[in-house]
Amino acid sequence: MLSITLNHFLYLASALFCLGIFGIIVSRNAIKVLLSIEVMLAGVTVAFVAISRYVTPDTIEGQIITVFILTVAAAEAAIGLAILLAVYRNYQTVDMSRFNLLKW
Amino acid sequence: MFFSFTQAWPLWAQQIFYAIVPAVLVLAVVMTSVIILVWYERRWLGFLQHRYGPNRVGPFGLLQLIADAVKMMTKEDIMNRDVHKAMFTMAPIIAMSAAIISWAVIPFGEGQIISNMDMGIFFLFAVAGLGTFATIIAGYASANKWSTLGAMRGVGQAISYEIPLLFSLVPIFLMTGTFNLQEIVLQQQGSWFIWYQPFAFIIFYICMTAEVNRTPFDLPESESELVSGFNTEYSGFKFGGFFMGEYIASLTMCALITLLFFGGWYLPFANVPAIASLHTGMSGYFINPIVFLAKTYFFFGVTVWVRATLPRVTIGMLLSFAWKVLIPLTIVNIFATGLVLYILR
Amino acid sequence: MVIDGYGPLLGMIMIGAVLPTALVIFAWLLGPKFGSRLKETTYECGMEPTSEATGRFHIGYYLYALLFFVFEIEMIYIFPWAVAFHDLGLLALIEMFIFVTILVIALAYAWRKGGLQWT
Amino acid sequence: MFVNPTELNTLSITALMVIPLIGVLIIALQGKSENTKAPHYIAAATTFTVFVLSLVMAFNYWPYAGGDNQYLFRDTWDWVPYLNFSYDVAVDGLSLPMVVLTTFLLFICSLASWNVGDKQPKLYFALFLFLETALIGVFTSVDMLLFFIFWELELIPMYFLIGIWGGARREYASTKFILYTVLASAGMFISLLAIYFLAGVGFSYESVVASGVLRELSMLVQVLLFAGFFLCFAVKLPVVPLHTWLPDAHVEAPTPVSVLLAGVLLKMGAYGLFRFNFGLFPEATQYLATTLAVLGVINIVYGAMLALAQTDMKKVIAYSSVSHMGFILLGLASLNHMAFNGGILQMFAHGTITAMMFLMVGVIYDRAHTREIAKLGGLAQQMPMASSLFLITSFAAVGVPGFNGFIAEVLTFVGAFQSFPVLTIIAALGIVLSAAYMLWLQERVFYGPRKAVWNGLKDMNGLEKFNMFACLFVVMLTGILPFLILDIINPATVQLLGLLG
Amino acid sequence: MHEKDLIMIFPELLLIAAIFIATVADLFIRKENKSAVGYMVLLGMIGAMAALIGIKDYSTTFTYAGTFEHTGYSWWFRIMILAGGILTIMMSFVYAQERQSKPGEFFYLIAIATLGGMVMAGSGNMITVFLGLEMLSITSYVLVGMQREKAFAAEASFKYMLYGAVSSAVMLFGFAIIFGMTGTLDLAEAGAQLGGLLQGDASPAATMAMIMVLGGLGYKLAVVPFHQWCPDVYHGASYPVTAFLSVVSKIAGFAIIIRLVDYVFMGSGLEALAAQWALAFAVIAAASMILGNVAALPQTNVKRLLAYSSISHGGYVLLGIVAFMSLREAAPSNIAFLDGATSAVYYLFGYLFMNIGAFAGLMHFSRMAGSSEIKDIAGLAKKSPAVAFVTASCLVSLAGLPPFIGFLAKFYLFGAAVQSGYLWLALVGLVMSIVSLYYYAKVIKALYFDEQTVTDINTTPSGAGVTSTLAFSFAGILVSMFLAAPLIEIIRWSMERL
Repeated sequence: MLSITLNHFLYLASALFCLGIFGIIVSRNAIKVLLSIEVMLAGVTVAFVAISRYVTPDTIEGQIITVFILTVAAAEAAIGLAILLAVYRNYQTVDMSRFNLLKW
Repeated sequence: MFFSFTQAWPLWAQQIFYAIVPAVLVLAVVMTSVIILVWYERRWLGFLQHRYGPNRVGPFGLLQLIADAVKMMTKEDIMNRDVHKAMFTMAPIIAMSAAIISWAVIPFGEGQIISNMDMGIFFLFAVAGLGTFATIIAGYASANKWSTLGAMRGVGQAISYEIPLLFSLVPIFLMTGTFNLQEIVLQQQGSWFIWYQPFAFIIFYICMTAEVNRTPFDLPESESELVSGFNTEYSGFKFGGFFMGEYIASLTMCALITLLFFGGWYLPFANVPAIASLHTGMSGYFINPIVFLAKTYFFFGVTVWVRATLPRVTIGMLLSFAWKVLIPLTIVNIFATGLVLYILR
Repeated sequence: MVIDGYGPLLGMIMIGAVLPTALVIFAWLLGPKFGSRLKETTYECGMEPTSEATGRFHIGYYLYALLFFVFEIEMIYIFPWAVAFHDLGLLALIEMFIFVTILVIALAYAWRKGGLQWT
Repeated sequence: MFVNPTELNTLSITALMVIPLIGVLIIALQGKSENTKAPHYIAAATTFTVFVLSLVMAFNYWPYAGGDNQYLFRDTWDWVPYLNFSYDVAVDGLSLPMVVLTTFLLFICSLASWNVGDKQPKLYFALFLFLETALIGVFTSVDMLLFFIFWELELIPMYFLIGIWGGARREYASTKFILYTVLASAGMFISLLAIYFLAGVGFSYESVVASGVLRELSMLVQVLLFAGFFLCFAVKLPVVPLHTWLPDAHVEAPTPVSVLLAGVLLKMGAYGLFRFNFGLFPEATQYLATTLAVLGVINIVYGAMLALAQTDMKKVIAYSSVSHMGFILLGLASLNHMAFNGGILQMFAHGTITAMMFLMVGVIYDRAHTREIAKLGGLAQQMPMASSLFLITSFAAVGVPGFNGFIAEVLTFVGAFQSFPVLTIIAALGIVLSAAYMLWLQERVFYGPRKAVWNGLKDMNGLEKFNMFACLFVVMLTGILPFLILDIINPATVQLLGLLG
Repeated sequence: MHEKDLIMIFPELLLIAAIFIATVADLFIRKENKSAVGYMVLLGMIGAMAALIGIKDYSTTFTYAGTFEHTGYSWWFRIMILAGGILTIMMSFVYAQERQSKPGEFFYLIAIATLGGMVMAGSGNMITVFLGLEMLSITSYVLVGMQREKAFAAEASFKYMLYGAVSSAVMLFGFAIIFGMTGTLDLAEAGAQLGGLLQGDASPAATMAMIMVLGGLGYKLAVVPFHQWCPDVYHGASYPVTAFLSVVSKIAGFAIIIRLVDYVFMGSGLEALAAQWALAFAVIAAASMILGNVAALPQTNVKRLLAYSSISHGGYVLLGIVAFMSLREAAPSNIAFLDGATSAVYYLFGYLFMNIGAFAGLMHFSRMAGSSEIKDIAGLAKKSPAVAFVTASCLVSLAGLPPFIGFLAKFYLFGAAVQSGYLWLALVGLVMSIVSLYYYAKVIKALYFDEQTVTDINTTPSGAGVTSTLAFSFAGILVSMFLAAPLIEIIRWSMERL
């Protein structure tokens, strides 16, 4: 039968995480960057849940932190979008290469 | 057991059998129900409005839907040139799939359920929530401002009413201590939860109506303002997908009302041994689904009745009603229930 | 992990996904294909389409979405609490009360600041 | 009036430092009256009180000068025990003259600031009094970290005093001053850290010397540590290649600040050298004595020659300070009893004499608004009193008998001759040169044809006369009765010589 | 959990209550009276501070299933963070009234961020670390961008948000790896196992996890490889927020880092490992000090200048951590034992006051001149001498000159570094302190020496808030110098209960 081990989940988690980082690096669209951050967090979540299930089946610490990560990710996304809205009002664009008032 | 004859089969065959047969059975019931319900709605609406409704095709117009279905399947599939083709095609499929899959956790009777998972209601709402994606994808992909606006309305409405909808169920969970729908119904053998939670029921009912975009909350497709809302650009079976998805979703919600507040497959006074025995054994296999479906159809009828009675509201009224009235009420209800339960314990 | 006991569910999901797809494809095969330039224009009650489809929307949608976000996420705390309520004491009720109070304050904030006003 | 110092809790050094801070507080707390003379009076009263107290302290110290207990009037408080760092102040024979000199000059300068302080008087006098605290702290710290703290602390008011009330290039001068000093004090800081970890007895000068750990180190390490301290003190002193901040600071600073700069701040360098370098590293001192002497002679001759070439009165005096500090360095480097006494007496003498000189320059600049020697001339007829006082000052600076400079120079030269005969003869050239530039200055400024431009100049006013005569009194008193100071210094030098072997 | 255990989070509960009340009250208070919200929050914070001091010796250590701990260490860090919050609130009254469209929110968001910092300092579990961090960060994003109509603020806020979100995701992934390797989220337990893992066969994965966690926290500290956001965000944000970020965020970050270092590297048999990592920390510290100080030299904007200076101060504190890691046994008995952690925390305590004081003072002058360029605040010392005096004192203290705490704290740090064998690091620190004097002097010079350039200055007083912030800062930098012994006593007491 189909047998899935911890490693499969960790590969998935790492892949999601790296995909997120990749997205942040390559995209110039601020919304895409926000989405990429969510993808990174999704990777983290997968890792935590899988580890919780396989490594510590007796405790639910991994699931608990996952719930918190989800919550915080939601809050962060909400705030991020709100800030982006403010940025958009000032710049009329979501292209990150145009956010150049400050020097970086 | 019904399927005891499979025990002699090899394992892989059993697995495939168990994977497919219950699903097909449920699907058959659901699809048939939709066909029946569309006719039922139109006739019932006709009656309420002092007109006939469909009455030409077949006896009492019973075959009207077959005719409609044939027409839908053979219409030309038009897509305007600005649409996002993949997303445009995906939307109705998602709408229908989401509606169908949510039936995986709905019990027709004790043990008559595809997946008796502990997180039943969570699963149901998670899957049903995908329908919202269908709406927004359809609106966005259509490249039509009425569609987009309709989709925005649809989503705004769906998410606003999702909160009181879920909050209104929390007292039920407080009482039952489980998310498993079958478990919840089993606890109602003695008395239905409607007696304990009338407020929760009323709120749930209102929210449910809004959630599935039925009148008086059918703003996403309000004809006078938005042509046909998010599905303006759809034709043929792609429109049919939304149409069927919506009816299945309504049915799901009616089923939920039945399961959560009206004792599911139990007849009244099911704690009386004579009636209780009806629900067990071989007779239960037939009586349970019949009672369940009968109740569900009844509540569907109630929604049609509401549709025929009330006018459509505006979007502002709709949304502020959810946030300013329903949510505070549900929260009060939660803590009242919690406190009472704590005192009674 | 061997997937066990979820077989029927998997079947339901598969059928639920395959059936609509099949129907859409089937309808596409059955239906006639005339096509014309006029048919492919965006439908705006027979008029020539005006302006972009994805313009700006009422800010209210956005505010409601944000509020929804918050409440929907809080749901994942309230639901387990509700289910486990039988095993928990009064303290849990009070804690949840505090928790929900924060939510209510958020709602009150949005209300008072006019976030729920649809003008 | 004379009390046994061991029982003398009422007379403490801390009190000397706290009184000016109380003055600062009073100045800070008195309303918004920007233009009254209140800060002037408060500052004068405070500095006078401190001066009197320091005199009382000196008189009380005197009978016990030769006693076993070297550090008297000691205040200690375990400040940071984890670092073995304590607040530990005391006076011995070496620091007492410096303390008296400081309090005296501060008092004189607070009077001399009568006009300077009119621009933001509150800030001026607050910084001024703060400076007094820091300076007393520098001269009385037994704990080396405390010494360092006061050393750095003195920079802050000085920076502002030059930077706000200075001349045209004040920012340049003050920045140069602070950067030179801070960079150099990093050297001391590093040596301090090294001593802390090598000796491991904390920061107390006394206990480090007593532990004798430093003397067991290899000569290289000793010399390096010596160099760290020396770098810091050499900038302050100033030793010739590091002296360039001094003319700038002197020229830009207002008169009273110049007085303090030359009269007290330069002495800090010499004092530090004598106390810490010599006390902590006797071997290295002996090893490097010749080098120090050579540096001293270069200072004397180079400073004097540059003084001859200046066209600005203040610069002449600034370079004369460089020259005179060379005498001190030579005296200290000679490592014998007489030269030590001479060197320390020279510190006191130069402090008072150079104060007189800068005060005189201030008098002239106040009236003529220029310090260009070429523009001045024939002032003796307009300002006879100033002329004669300047002449007396010149004599004092040159080392005419009867003034304390004479005693100091004689002792230094006689002592130095025993150690470095050749160098001393070269250094004697400095005396000749100093006579030359002082008398030349006198001649160019006060004599010669009377210039019509300066006709309206008034002679010195009462306050200026008081300042000058007060200084002159001290100079002549210690010139005629040098034992007043030598009796106090002598035990300290004897003890240090014992340390040097 | 016991009801009794709630006492140990009583300060936090008090603060939460104050925030609730302020939030609700804010909805009904008219715009011109919004200071009342600030007073409520301030009162709550002072109450929390009193409660915190009251529970100093409260014996129970853990609550909420071990996620929140009340040890001497967390106690002291919570005090520092709360003090930072109180000072920030006090200095923001005038700012919030004049420049903020939403002054009420401004106050309680600072309180929430402070609460986040306190949770971070008290966390005994990765969950709480994460929650505290995010509570602090998310509110900070909002605070930075609160002047929405200003493009500067919005851009700074967005950049800060991106950095923060990515960093916390990276940190979480590090946590996930650690969780996978050790099977626990408890900091102490996981740390203890991680020490062994870093040496064993699994060292690459463990090292990576450690780097990810430290990197994620590093952005809070703004030490060198993670510092890019700092000048921009400081430039775009308002003065009180900048002060808050540079102090409270930093202290909260160090609260976790010091504890992590202690748990992971201080086990027996890990000397070689700790030495390796200490070297890495030392390089970061040196880079921070050098880059921060050198890059600050050419700055013309006060906030950017202080941003770079704050980067360098992060480096100084890391120097103490380096000493902490390398100094494993007490030095020769005749020397007082220079404890690296104590020196780092002592420095942080001083930094708290001197930095907030400097920001408050410069806020006052920038407000006067209507600009935060150095050339525009020139000559304003005459207009408000007392503020100028305190500002100059704080800057002098930042430069490490006596008689303020900056000197003694730096001395302590350098001493600890030398004792632990990092002579070169101490020398770098020393040289960089001298370099820093140049740019701090530049600001002082502008205030005092230069002629006033801006003609239409705003002469309305900055109010009691700024005045009392300055008074407290001045008292702080002075008292923490003169009462160093009892202070260090307390810090050592708390460090022993790490």
